[in-house]
Amino acid sequence: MSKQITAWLQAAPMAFVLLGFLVAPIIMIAIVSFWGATEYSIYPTFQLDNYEFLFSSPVTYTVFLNTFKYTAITWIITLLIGFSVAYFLAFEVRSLKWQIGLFLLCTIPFWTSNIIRMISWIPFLGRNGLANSALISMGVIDEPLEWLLFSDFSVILAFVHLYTLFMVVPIFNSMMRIDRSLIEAARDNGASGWQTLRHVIMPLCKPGVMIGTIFVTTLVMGDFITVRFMSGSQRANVGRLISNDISLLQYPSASATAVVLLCTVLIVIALLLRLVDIRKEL
Amino acid sequence: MTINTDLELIALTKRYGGTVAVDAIAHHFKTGVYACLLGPSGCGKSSTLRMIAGHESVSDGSVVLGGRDISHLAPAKRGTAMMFQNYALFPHLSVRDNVAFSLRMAGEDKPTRDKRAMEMLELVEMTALADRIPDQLSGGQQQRVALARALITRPQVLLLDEPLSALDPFLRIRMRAELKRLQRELGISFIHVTHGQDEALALADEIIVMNNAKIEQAGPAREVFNSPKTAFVARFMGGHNVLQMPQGHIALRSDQMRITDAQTGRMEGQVTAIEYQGAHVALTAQVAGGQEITALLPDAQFFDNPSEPGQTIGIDWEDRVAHPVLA
Amino acid sequence: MTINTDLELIALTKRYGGTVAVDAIAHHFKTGVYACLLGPSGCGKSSTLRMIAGHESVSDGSVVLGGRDISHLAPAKRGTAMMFQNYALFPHLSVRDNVAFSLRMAGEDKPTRDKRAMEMLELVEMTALADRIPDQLSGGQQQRVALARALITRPQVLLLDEPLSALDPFLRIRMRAELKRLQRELGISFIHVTHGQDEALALADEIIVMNNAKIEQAGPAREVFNSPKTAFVARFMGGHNVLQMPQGHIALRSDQMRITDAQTGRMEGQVTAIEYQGAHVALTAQVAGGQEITALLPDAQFFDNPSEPGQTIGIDWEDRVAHPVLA
Amino acid sequence: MEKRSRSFYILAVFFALFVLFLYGPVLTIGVLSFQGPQGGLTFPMNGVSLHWFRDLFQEQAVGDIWGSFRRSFALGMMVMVTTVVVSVLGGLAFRKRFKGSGLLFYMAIASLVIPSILVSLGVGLIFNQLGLPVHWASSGYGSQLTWTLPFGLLIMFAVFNRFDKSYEEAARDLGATSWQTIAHVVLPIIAPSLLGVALFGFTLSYDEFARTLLTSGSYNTLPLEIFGMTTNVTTPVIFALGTLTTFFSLCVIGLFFLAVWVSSRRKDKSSDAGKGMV
Amino acid sequence: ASTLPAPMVWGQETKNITLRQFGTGVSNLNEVATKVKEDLGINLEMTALDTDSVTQRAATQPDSFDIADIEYFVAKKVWPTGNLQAMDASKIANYDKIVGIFRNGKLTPESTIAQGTAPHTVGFVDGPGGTEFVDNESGWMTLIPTIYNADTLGIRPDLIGRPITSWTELLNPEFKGKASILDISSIGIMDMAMVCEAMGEVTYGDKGNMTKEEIDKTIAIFTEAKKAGQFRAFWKSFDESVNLMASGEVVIQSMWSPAITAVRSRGIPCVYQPLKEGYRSWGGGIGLSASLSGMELDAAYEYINWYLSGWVGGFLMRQGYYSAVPETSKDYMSENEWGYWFEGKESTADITSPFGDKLAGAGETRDGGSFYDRMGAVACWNSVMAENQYMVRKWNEFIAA
Ligand SMILES: Nc1ncnc2c1ncn2[C@@H]1O[C@H](COP(=O)(O)OP(=O)(O)OP(=O)(O)O)[C@@H](O)[C@H]1O
Ligand SMILES: Nc1ncnc2c1ncn2[C@@H]1O[C@H](COP(=O)(O)OP(=O)(O)OP(=O)(O)O)[C@@H](O)[C@H]1O
Ligand SMILES: [Mg+2]
Ligand SMILES: [Mg+2]
Repeated sequence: MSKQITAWLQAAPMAFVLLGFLVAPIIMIAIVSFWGATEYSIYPTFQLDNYEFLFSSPVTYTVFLNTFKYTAITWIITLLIGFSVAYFLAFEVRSLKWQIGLFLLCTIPFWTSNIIRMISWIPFLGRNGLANSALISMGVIDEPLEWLLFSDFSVILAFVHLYTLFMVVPIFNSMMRIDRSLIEAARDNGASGWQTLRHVIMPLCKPGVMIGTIFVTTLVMGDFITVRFMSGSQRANVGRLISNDISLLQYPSASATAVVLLCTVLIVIALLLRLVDIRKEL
Repeated sequence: MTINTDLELIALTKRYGGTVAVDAIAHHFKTGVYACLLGPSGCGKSSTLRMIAGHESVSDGSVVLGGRDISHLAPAKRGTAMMFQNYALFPHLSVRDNVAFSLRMAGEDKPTRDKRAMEMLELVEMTALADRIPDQLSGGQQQRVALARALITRPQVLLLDEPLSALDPFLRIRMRAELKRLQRELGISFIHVTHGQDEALALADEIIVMNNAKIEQAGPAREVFNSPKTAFVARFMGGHNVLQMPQGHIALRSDQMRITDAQTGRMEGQVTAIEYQGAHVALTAQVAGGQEITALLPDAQFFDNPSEPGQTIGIDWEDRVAHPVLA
Repeated sequence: MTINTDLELIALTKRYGGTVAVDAIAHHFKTGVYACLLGPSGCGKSSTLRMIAGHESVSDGSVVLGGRDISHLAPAKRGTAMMFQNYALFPHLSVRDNVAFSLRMAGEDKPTRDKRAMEMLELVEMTALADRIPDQLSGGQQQRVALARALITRPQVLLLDEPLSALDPFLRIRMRAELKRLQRELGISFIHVTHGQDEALALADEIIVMNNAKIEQAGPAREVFNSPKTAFVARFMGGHNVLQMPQGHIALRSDQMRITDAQTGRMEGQVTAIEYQGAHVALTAQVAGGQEITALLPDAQFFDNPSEPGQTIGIDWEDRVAHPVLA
Repeated sequence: MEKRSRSFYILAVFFALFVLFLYGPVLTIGVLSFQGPQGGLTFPMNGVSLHWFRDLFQEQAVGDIWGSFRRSFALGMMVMVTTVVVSVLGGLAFRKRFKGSGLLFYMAIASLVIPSILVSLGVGLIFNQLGLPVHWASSGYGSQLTWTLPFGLLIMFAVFNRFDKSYEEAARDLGATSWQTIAHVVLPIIAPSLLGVALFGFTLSYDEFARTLLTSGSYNTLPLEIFGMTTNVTTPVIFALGTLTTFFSLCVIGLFFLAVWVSSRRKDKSSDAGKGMV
Repeated sequence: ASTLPAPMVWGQETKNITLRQFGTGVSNLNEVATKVKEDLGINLEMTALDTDSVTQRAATQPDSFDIADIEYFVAKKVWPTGNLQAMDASKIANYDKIVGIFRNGKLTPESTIAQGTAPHTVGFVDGPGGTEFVDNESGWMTLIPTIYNADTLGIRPDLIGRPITSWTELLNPEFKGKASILDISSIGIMDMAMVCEAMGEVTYGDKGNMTKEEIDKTIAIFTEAKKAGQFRAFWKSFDESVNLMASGEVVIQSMWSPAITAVRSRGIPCVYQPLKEGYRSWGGGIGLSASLSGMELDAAYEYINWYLSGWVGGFLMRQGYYSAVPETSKDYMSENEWGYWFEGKESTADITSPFGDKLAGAGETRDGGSFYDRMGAVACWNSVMAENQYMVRKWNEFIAA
């Protein structure tokens, strides 16, 4: 069939790029994870040392646990914020012009360099930063709050700051697709605002929530730089483990960690994808 | 029912910013009436209905049901229920749960809810499909579910916004018979918005014709069809010719026109179109002054003496059928 | 025209995987005919039309136009043109450019294109709006542009898939008159898909009623309406009662039924519904055996002697109007 | 005006706080970038001046801001064009059923969810093992595509889900070949969405850090340069740079909306539309 | 007030050759590129990276550079990859004037060689294609020393308010939540060792080449401190350390001398605190890519000779680093500057950085004293140890703990 061939030709560039820059690298990582390394180079061999070390080290477990902790907390917070913001935009703001305007307002910071957005928290949260000075001058506290910066708090704050938008957009999209008459029908049937939210809007936003969840989960799980900057290098997640190994030229060990991380992420995503058909939701 | 559930609209007004969608209309719907709001697109029908339902705030005037001003109550507190144009069934809930929704909101327990919902579904003959979700239903079935869901709240007035427009012509005719039957059985008022005059005629005890945010004419269906007050109503109700005569406008029912030989009728005209309609043939002719007149002839009569486009014919009518209307 | 542009469908079949959408239908469309394909949703009308147009491959059988088998030609090579349901006007092109599109594809230079496009627009009286883009046009205007765009390819057969369904009822009636006029002026065949029998009756020289992927009956409009061959056709064309009698099924036109006093008609029945239709009243009664009969009575006649639901009446008809049909 | 419910006000306040939260840091650095010549990276302000902006345009002690800006811009453009072209082709392909479409789709999804450092690592390793030099315009470019293409493809899905097939059929009916159909009908109709894909592609690339980290070779892109600056620069010049890049992003978005606005203006310039006749 | 020598005339045949150099931001300064263009006509393309990235690029991307500006201990990792070529000492004009540390390990004939990867141990190979380091002046150099320094703890005297004399203070609970070290394992472990040794908790055979047990013990002590909240943050870059100190987040941390200068240039009191246990030292040098040949190679030698001829040295020394050939740099510094930076004398006028920032007023002396005081008290050098991989893993555990 020539239609098939046309389709293949059209899909070819995409397939080519993905094969070359996604599949091949992953295979490479998988292969290298069995290689050995010296101080300065890697050499092909087949050994399970990297995995052995990975699975025998208590650090691996702490760090994976820590990664999940960050993911879960960030997910919950971004979900709550994202849902509320999307709800406000979709249902409380009535004119389309305002909806679009306010939505864009939310997306603008997204176009600024992530690193700059991240480090700009530091002068704000520091011991003598804006937040502490303000609180002290208001008399709320006497001593500067230490946990504002270089703590789990600041890490999660930065995650939330960076990634909430990824939750807002798909939920907003789902909400905008809810037929307004469903809300009216619910009200007509005596549902209170809260009941409408609980019984109509929430179930119907599920796909948006899922897509947002996929984004936030993968972004947080794969992060390595936010944790470093915002915890003052005091905390670690899997991404940092990998990037540390990379910077010390321990590619095989980095690869082994990467393979485990990749599997974890893919399992999580596969579970999420069972709950939503992305192609239908676009 | 002896309790008063009359619905009164008093100088009801809706403004959207600068535009007046509904302009101080007043009407009294008697208990148990089947009323149709009829009018062209954008005339304010939906706005009126939605103000009654409570889904749109009242800009001015009030809505009184059973002597109680309900203008500012929550939709569910009004004693009205609404059936939406596209039915607005909750896509994530089964038919049964859709119907039971209001009971669930009111905190009824599940057995009670299900029992009442099944009763309602029986009324609309949908018990067999109670476990399906709306996507798995045809348009007509969806409509019945929507009806059941609206009726389970035991409203005194049921509001329907173009309930039949999403259906195909066949289903439309079947469902309108069902609506009518149901209304008669329940004895409550139905207020039904439509822009099809055939639908309004078929269903309504009372037709309210709206135009430009105002009520143009209201009355029993026959009265509105037979004695349109204005040229607009005559044209909109269809089946009428509106002619500009020296003494003013008159409306003439097409089926009361007679075709004669040229030069023997009141008017002379040239046939411009012939449209076969099954039992009838609509013959359109252009008369002096460029006005068009349509005559609806029984098919047998037409085909006994067929005319062709271009032919000159005479058109005649009896004096008693001419009906003066306002321009 | 003396050249043969007859269109023949020979055992034309369309299968989608396992389902047969069009089942070996055969029909011969004469040059210059206005044919309507009529049938319920999903019966295969669109599939048939799209196979003729070349937008759907033929699973079996063939399409022959003017003696030439066109079944496997590209759409533009067939001598057919198609007008789409929603008109499919290119939103980014002006009216003129839309109409001139096929010339542009063929590599005509701009002055020629524009000249020819303006000629076509003149035909549909749209020259004034040649510079607008489709979004700035009303439904009726869009339809005219779509017509002009289809006709500029000088097709021998114009195919229209539910061309009027996107219009509101008023416009629909005006536009169908225009379609008819245009077809008569051009003298080419129009094949028009619809599921409204009123539309088919009003427009068609020939009606092809389809059901379940097959042609149920084909013939001149009056013949199909007056002499339905099957119960399905009788019911689908409307205005008929189909009764099961000992000797088989018969079709009776509703407007040929007479209401008499109880016990004086051929049958006895209980009134179940009365539907006012303006110039007529449709009275439905249930007769023995649970069958329903509808009588279409002139309003004056009905209201002279009105009946109520529940009342018992007699129903009568003349022998010559009874019409045997296949079940 | 309509009365607003209480929830509106509560949520409005919440929304305002959210916006403040989003903008707070950006504003902080915006303010700090106007530090006086003696000012540091943190509060308090040490005078107000344009010193650091001026400084930005002079040669820095280390690095090459403007060179990296030019590279990032060029890379952004390359990625943008490729993304648009490849996603449109991909979108077109996915409209037909073809063998392997499911696989390709899941590959795209995987590409979207895979932690970016893995792409960086993998691509770096491959180039390394093949003995190819890594360069922002080869390996860096490819790595970024693994991020922008899935986005582009998903947008194209959304676009084609809403694209009415009858436009194409009409074109074919009117004698257009497949390529003519695409060139004269499909592309112009989806053009506004393509602009969106382009904007997305550009900004995603322009801001991408992790995927370029191990794949950009000897020359830094702007995000890498900024990252480098966080390790080498102790003056508010980095904030000035942040302010300026934000401003630049805003200009790009502004231009985009201007384009949309102008094209929509052109559409309804004779806006006594449709009514009247018929 | 300096007596600048007449500009040297350099060969012009290398004009318009482009050399790609990378290194950390410490020495990869654009001023150098501008100046070399001016003097030699060579286009020097500078890329500044962080310490880890520098190692990585030198080891893995031999084609991405012509000149690598790396630390000596990194050479231990990089040299075996064959990415660099040995340099002929005879082509280095000022070879003989290079400080002894880089030639035989001795600052003065009587000094003892400190622990760790002392520069001279990785400074020479046995021949042009040599792969093994030799510890004599073989005439084939791996790196040409550029800058070096001795690091110690930096403190905020205003926030501490008492004298600090020992490395042990880093773990003093008094500074809970206000201490920091750097998160570059190879350097951090040395700081840790200095502390542990000073505390008497661990005695090392060779701090620059610890055993597994020594590593375990050292890391354990610090892990405990970390869990107890001793540290505010770890820093990985120059800038981070400056910001941590300047903003008052941290009052005591291991720090680089110019970073202290940077804090001070903002008017914030900060002291480079000489400690009784001595300094931890590091040195950087320039290496040539193995692929460099012909005209480019000549240009590179010319660049190196220029580098050692004084201008760069002066430029770096005025920021607080030391130059490999201090004598030549003297010509490019005023007497006051030479006295302050090198001789540890009281300044006679304001000391400003090459960028014009005021670093010290008249009458101040440099922390730690003269060149010989400082470089003479080096306790160990940054190093790569035999158990490096083990150490790195333990370090990761420490960070993740
Ligand atoms: N939310 C709104 N904001 C502004 N104007 C509105 C709004 N809703 C309706 N209108 C305007 O009010 C007028 C009446 O609208 P309404 O929906 O009541 O008409 P309708 O009779 O129901 O028409 P249709 O038959 O098309 O449904 C129209 O001119 C419409 O444009
Ligand atoms: N692309 C397709 N794939 C599979 N089945 C199809 C496809 N197109 C149509 N069908 C099926 O073929 C049958 C005939 O469809 P067709 O569109 O021809 O009906 P139709 O008479 O035009 O109906 P309607 O009045 O609803 O437009 C239907 O059962 C339909 O479900
Ligand atoms: Mg309406
Ligand atoms: Mg169809």
